[in-house]
Amino acid sequence: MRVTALFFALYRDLAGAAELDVDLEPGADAADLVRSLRERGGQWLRLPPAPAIAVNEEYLPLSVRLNEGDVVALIPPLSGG
Amino acid sequence: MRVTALFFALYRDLAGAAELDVDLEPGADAADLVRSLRERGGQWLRLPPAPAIAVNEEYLPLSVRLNEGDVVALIPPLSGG
Amino acid sequence: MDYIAVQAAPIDAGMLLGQLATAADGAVLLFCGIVRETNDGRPVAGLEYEAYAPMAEAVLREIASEARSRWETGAMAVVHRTGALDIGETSVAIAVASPHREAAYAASRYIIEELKRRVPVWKHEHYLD
Amino acid sequence: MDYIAVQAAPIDAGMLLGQLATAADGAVLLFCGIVRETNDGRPVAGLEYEAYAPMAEAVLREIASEARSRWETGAMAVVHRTGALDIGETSVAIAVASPHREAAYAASRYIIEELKRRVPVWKHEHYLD
Repeated sequence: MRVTALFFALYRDLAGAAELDVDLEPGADAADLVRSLRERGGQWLRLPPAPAIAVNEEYLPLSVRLNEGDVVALIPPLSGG
Repeated sequence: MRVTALFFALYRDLAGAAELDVDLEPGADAADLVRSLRERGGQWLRLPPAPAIAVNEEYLPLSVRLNEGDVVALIPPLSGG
Repeated sequence: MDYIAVQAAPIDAGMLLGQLATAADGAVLLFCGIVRETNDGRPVAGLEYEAYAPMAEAVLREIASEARSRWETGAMAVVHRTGALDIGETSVAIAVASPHREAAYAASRYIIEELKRRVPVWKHEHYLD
Repeated sequence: MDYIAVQAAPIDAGMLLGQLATAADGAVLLFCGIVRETNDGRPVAGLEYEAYAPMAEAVLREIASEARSRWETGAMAVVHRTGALDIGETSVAIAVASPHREAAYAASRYIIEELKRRVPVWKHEHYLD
């Protein structure tokens, strides 16, 4: 299945892109997505192993099961206000 | 000696005036001023025996000694804001 | 440094706000007290504020100084209306600039509570019933 | 009922303020966060805010609802800037109308603290040194 990963702020800098489509095994969870990104090596290893994530604009734990077409945002430490 | 008493809000209503010059014995304190006003009887008896007062725009206790020319405001319960 | 006024003219809160902050400030907090349509459950037609104006300004200035001595604040503005006000009009505005929001909230709250406790102003309500 | 926006356009705080209160409200509190000339002691030239805008608006809407469920509030407005801001510009404005000032202060403070904790917005500072 395919999901879309979104990158912001320092995660976008290390990803070199604001978004990326990623193919995962059916039944994968958000932790699997992060693992598959880090396995690309290089800059990707600077991605924390357990970043905050939002699936379809809602904060969820890394254990959430993903579905085809989900939009998964990787959320760096916030600094709004 | 002569002092000026100022009346606001409900005290002005019962005094029927916004200010009044009052003659007091030398050495009188603010409590003496209030007593002399209440001794006028009638509406004046509605003045509380121990109202808050300000002398020359500063809150002071009723025991403060007054001087010739002092302006003594009798301060009803506040309701600003 | 502080702008203090007890005035019959309408309060222009947006103006207060715009003039307050300097480059050192990270927060501005503006409190506006507004004439409500009810008071203690009774319908209000309008009201009038009476002030012992020179003393009211002196006490407001004192309260602002106290706030500054307790919290790190920049410029402050406190304005109280007098005379007849309609429902919806601003009776009091308190604007506080500060490097930090915690100080702005604390100082603003201190000023409105002390104002109600100490500033010689009286409200006369006109009720509809 | 609530006005929520994450926008590149400058924030007109006076406008927010004027449109908020109804005849039931006795208080309006407006918080403005402002770009300071220093951050952690370093001189700032300016900064940029980046937002995950649709989610940021959804979370702000949720925070406003939470505030309303805890305190008696009227209308609320929360606006966050994105893009490049100069020193002195408003990065965030939170306006809360309420029948009572206690609720306005509590809700306003809740919203700014939760915003900083939960709303997906990132600040990029440009330093002079």
